[in-house]
Amino acid sequence: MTDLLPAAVAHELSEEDLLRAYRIMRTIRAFEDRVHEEFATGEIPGFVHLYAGEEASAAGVCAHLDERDSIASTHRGHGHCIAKGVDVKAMMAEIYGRSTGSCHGKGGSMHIADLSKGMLGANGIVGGGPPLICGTALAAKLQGTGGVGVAFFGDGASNQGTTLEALNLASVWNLPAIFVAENNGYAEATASTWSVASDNIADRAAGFGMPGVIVDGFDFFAVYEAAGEAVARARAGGGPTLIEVKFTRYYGHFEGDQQSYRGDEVARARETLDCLKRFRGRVIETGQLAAEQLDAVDAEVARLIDDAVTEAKAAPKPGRADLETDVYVSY
Amino acid sequence: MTDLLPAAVAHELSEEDLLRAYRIMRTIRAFEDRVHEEFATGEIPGFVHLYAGEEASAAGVCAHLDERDSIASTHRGHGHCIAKGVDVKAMMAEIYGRSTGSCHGKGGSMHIADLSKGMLGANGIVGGGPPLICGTALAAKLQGTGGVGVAFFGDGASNQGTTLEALNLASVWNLPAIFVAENNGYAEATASTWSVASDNIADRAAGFGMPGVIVDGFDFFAVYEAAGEAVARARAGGGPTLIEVKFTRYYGHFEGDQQSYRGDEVARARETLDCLKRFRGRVIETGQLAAEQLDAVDAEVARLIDDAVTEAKAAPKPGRADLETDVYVSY
Amino acid sequence: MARTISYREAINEALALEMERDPSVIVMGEDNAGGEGSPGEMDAWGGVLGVTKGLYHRFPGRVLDTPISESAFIGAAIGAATRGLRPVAELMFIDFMGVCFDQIYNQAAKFRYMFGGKAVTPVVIRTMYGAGLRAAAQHSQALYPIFTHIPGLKVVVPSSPYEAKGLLIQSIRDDDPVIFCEHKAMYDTTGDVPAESYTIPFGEANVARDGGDVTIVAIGRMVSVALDAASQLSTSGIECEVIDPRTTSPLDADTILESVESTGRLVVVDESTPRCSLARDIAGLVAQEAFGALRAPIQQVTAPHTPVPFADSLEDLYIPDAQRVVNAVKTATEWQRS
Amino acid sequence: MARTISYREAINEALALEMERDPSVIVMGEDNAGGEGSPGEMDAWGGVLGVTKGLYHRFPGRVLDTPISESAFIGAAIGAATRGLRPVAELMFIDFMGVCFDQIYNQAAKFRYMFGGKAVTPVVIRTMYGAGLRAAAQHSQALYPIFTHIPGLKVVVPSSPYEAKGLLIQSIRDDDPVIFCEHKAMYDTTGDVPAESYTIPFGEANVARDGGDVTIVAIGRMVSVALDAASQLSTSGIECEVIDPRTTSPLDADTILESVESTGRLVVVDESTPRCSLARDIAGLVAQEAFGALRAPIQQVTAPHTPVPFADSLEDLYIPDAQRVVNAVKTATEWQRS
Ligand SMILES: Cc1ncc(C[n+]2csc(CCOP(=O)(O)OP(=O)(O)O)c2C)c(N)n1
Ligand SMILES: Cc1ncc(C[n+]2csc(CCOP(=O)(O)OP(=O)(O)O)c2C)c(N)n1
Ligand SMILES: [Mg+2]
Ligand SMILES: [Mg+2]
Repeated sequence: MTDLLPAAVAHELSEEDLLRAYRIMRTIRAFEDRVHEEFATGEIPGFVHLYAGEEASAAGVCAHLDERDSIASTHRGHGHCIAKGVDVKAMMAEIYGRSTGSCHGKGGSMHIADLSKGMLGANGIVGGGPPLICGTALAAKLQGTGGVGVAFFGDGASNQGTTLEALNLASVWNLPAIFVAENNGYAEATASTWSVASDNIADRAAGFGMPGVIVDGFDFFAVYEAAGEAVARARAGGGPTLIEVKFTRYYGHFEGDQQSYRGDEVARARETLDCLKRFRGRVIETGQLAAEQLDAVDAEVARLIDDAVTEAKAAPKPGRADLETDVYVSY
Repeated sequence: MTDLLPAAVAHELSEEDLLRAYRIMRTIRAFEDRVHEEFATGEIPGFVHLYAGEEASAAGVCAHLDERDSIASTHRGHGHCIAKGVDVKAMMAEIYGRSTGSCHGKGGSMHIADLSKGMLGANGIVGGGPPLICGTALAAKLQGTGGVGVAFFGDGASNQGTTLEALNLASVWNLPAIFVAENNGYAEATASTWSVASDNIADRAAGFGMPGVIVDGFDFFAVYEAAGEAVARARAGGGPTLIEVKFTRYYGHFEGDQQSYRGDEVARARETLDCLKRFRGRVIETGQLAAEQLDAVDAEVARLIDDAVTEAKAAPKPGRADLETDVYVSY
Repeated sequence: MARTISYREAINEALALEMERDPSVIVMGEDNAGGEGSPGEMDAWGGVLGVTKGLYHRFPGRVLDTPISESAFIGAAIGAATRGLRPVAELMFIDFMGVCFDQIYNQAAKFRYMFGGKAVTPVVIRTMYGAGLRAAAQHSQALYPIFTHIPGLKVVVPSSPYEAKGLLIQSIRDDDPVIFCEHKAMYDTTGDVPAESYTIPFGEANVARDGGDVTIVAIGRMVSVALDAASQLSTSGIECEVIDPRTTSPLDADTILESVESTGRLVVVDESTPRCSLARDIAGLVAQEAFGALRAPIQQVTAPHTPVPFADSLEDLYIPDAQRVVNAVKTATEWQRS
Repeated sequence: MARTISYREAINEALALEMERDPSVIVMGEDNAGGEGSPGEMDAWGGVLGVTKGLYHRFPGRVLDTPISESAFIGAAIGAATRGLRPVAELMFIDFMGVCFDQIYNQAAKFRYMFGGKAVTPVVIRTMYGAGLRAAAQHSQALYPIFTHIPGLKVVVPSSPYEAKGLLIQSIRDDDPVIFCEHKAMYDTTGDVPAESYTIPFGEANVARDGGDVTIVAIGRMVSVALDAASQLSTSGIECEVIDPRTTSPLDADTILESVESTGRLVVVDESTPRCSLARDIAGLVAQEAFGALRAPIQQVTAPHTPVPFADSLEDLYIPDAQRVVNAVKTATEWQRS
């Protein structure tokens, strides 16, 4: 298990790659900030878990994926969906429970999915995704597509038996799978330093016969580099990898969480560690992108999110005719 | 995780301790050999998993336990029962499904238990025991009895999520628990070298924040020494330990197994590694016990097993009046 | 002396009273206190919906937070129960039973029988069930029929703050494993609850309303739905007897059968999906045991055979409501042998 | 061309035929081959009771053994099914569902609905159920009522070698998640089975015996028990119609209701424990949908509300037998309105 990686890979990325990565992170941030505001107005139903602050993980990992590849997400799934290319307007409509949503309003925030994009869904069950990814990775292996499966899961999920079993199975079957442990410091109100008995989640990799890596989750390039190695190894038949991504979530566990269990880490993170700020600083400093280009992305994304919310609110809700459909293919 | 321990502890044990340890191992061996013979006659119903060859594990660990302590066993539970002091005649009667059995014939080989002895039962569910032991260890801790809980489980069970969760919980709660991974090389017809992705099960300990130890399971003294350290640490509030005991089972997975998946390891083990042979050799060599003393134990145990079988066969079976009792304390 | 308190407060009070009374009672679950290892305050949550709030500071060392390892900590509660403690473990949402069910039905539920009557396992598993909070398919299920199916378990489904307090105290004192199902949409429901400690025995239904025309058996939150329907029907001259079994296992068959003997008509209202549900269970029981008294088909009002939808527009259609109960009662009263 | 083969052989043949036909079909489970990593031979077991024997060598790379990690490999089968494979995963004993149920009912069963109809998950979970082998409380349960309760699952319970082959081929070709329940005491039961490939549609009951006096609905192994009872009763002039639903979800309600319309009497025979069982489910259905035709109480013959006992003397009393069915039928025919 290696230590925090240096992120010296910015140069590897083309201008286009960099702009795409930035656009994805900005879109996630803008989406989540807006959902946070809208939720406060009482217009969004149910439980909503926001990904703001963690953008570099979804963006850095998914930058290596294509249509052969699949991902499984968590209850905190908006960022993974956006990074894997799920339509942002359909996502917003889904969160509002509209029939124009990704799941026709039947799933909501915790179940947004787009299988056509290889996005197997946000998941309301902690630890629900890793076993599924053993299966998508197995399919890719048997079909010889060269595809990989990526399971995103949290520090809390790293204590769920389903996750631990999946790590072992992926090694035993030598699957092209990547396990991304998003350690944002908390599972609800419980610190990962308390609930994870080892110093790092990555320390568990050795017990399941795979490499374990730790990366700075606020640094897109660090995540990008570690994920690149893992994906390349998986595609080459080298088996699974466990990547622990360390960072902090900016909002509460879910919308409405008073967060009295927290210290001031969010303020500090937003100020000094923020993945978008660091990305901007880095690429401008290296001269790979100009501030104007990035500002243009910001403006474009802001319009997209505005439109998404406006259209979602205007969209129809599913009705009685939809209640009992979509349970089976045939029954 | 330390390496195979030397077994230089014979001298620590009194003559009485040594005789007790030998008697337990001999009783287990004689019990299992006899059940093997009787099963072949077709008189014993159901699935029966024999512990022969593994005696040093149950005996070496339980030598450190008393009435404050509890153990959880597996489907291969006869040895753990005997080592924890469950009545041998009641056990035999249970295996025959008689009302004089430990469980009045309602449980059978896979569910022999004696809670009054702190024996929480053989368990038909692989990985069923470790979570329960977190609970008995928690009770001992909160009640301040100084007691410990010991979970015996197999190499196959080390891949079951329930087992892995229990390891983490025991560390997080700093429980007086000992996890004894009995690695007999196989889970049914599957080799542990294939199903356990790490080199050793003990390698998993670090990922759950506890010490991991590997011992030669054919050497009573090696098991005794490792268990002694773990039990002492647990009683002193030092938390859990994972002990991997390596050896081979002498019979098939269950009675009736043709074992075409195996090599000749059993013949070699019986010849050169057998725990009873080595124990005898060691204590006679050190002069701590005389051959006559050990032979006397053998003879005594042989009579006990004969009587147990005779009495079991003669005992009545439970009847209609027993079918619907013992489901609830009150209903 | 009764005061008006919420279902949440009634449950919290029951836990506090039993922890006061019996040092062997402990509470455990994910964030039942909240804040372990965190820089901020402890007891930050008191459970995801605040049900266990305050117990952590009141009962030092007896409220245990857990990792997200339901098999391990539910199993731990069960193991501890065999060694003299009376743990109350929280399975946050009943929907999560799928990651820990083995410990509940193969271990706790079967110990006593498998071990020939020698085990006593006084564990309580508190868990949230039910639809209505737009929590979607994996956080809104009823699932109590699955627990009711298992011999060795007792299953409690309190329909009001009064029932919640008395039944939870009984659950904690009971020597068998108990699954205590709290409806998540009822935590803010208020009602009169005595301040002192009291128990409600298992297997004794509550006749929530008297009436001679139709018997309505309703489970958990459906009791209030049935009572709404009954008062609407009363204005049109149909008097319903509303029976709340309070525990689905054991089930008070006698009270149900006696009522049907006098009314001749039965409607069962159950929030769970229909197949192998409580509705089917009770209808099947009555069709064998009180057939002679039945004068109309047994009407069953349940959720549809679908997962719980997210959209409010769909979830409102999914949950049985008073109108559907009214229609079922009318179908029963208007039915004619053709 | 039909030959007489065993239930075990029929299942093995169905798997082989579909693996021949469709390269996307794979098989996985604990020791479905047996011998991984071992010094001896591969395919040493072919499943704990030999059901998958031979497939490993015939279909290289398509029979996967697994660690004892049911959540991981059942989940893997489900994940693979969403990506174009048609996995047949073996949950060795249905009793083990408790360690992997979440993947089955919260994942596979709900994908299609939660994702707005966009998921297709053609996974088959083969599993052994039932009492009779002295396997005791954790290896002898029926439990299919629990799966039947879950929307999104299809549940198959074959009663003979013929049904086993045709229903398993249908299960593998079906695009929804299927729980295929094999009775472990029937593997050596033989019957006539066509050599060629054929399917039996879901939701279509088989009328195993015609008769006008009483309708008997029996599940899985209970079909043969019901047929025994029916032939005994026939000698005393009572003719029973024996219905085998073949799939409990979907359930062929029409065939059951039509039969009851003509006989007016129903006996349900179900090996599971009684609460929220298939017996209660079918009785409850009929009490609502065919009440007008019923001329006697619906008799339900099930196991008692207890775990499965080990002792042969007790297990033989536990399992419903022909005598109990005969008594139930007589109770139904002799019943008089008092
Ligand atoms: C099996 C299961 N147990 C508990 C929960 C309730 N729950 C939802 S999110 C959560 C915390 C998850 O923490 P983590 O895995 O670190 O993810 P994060 O929320 O930090 O992104 C819990 C306990 C659940 N959804 N599923
Ligand atoms: C949850 C569960 N899965 C599968 C089984 C079937 N089974 C019984 S014993 C066994 C092998 C166990 O291997 P191991 O843990 O190494 O113990 P050993 O038999 O070698 O003592 C299996 C797969 C079970 N009883 N429970
Ligand atoms: Mg977290
Ligand atoms: Mg083993």
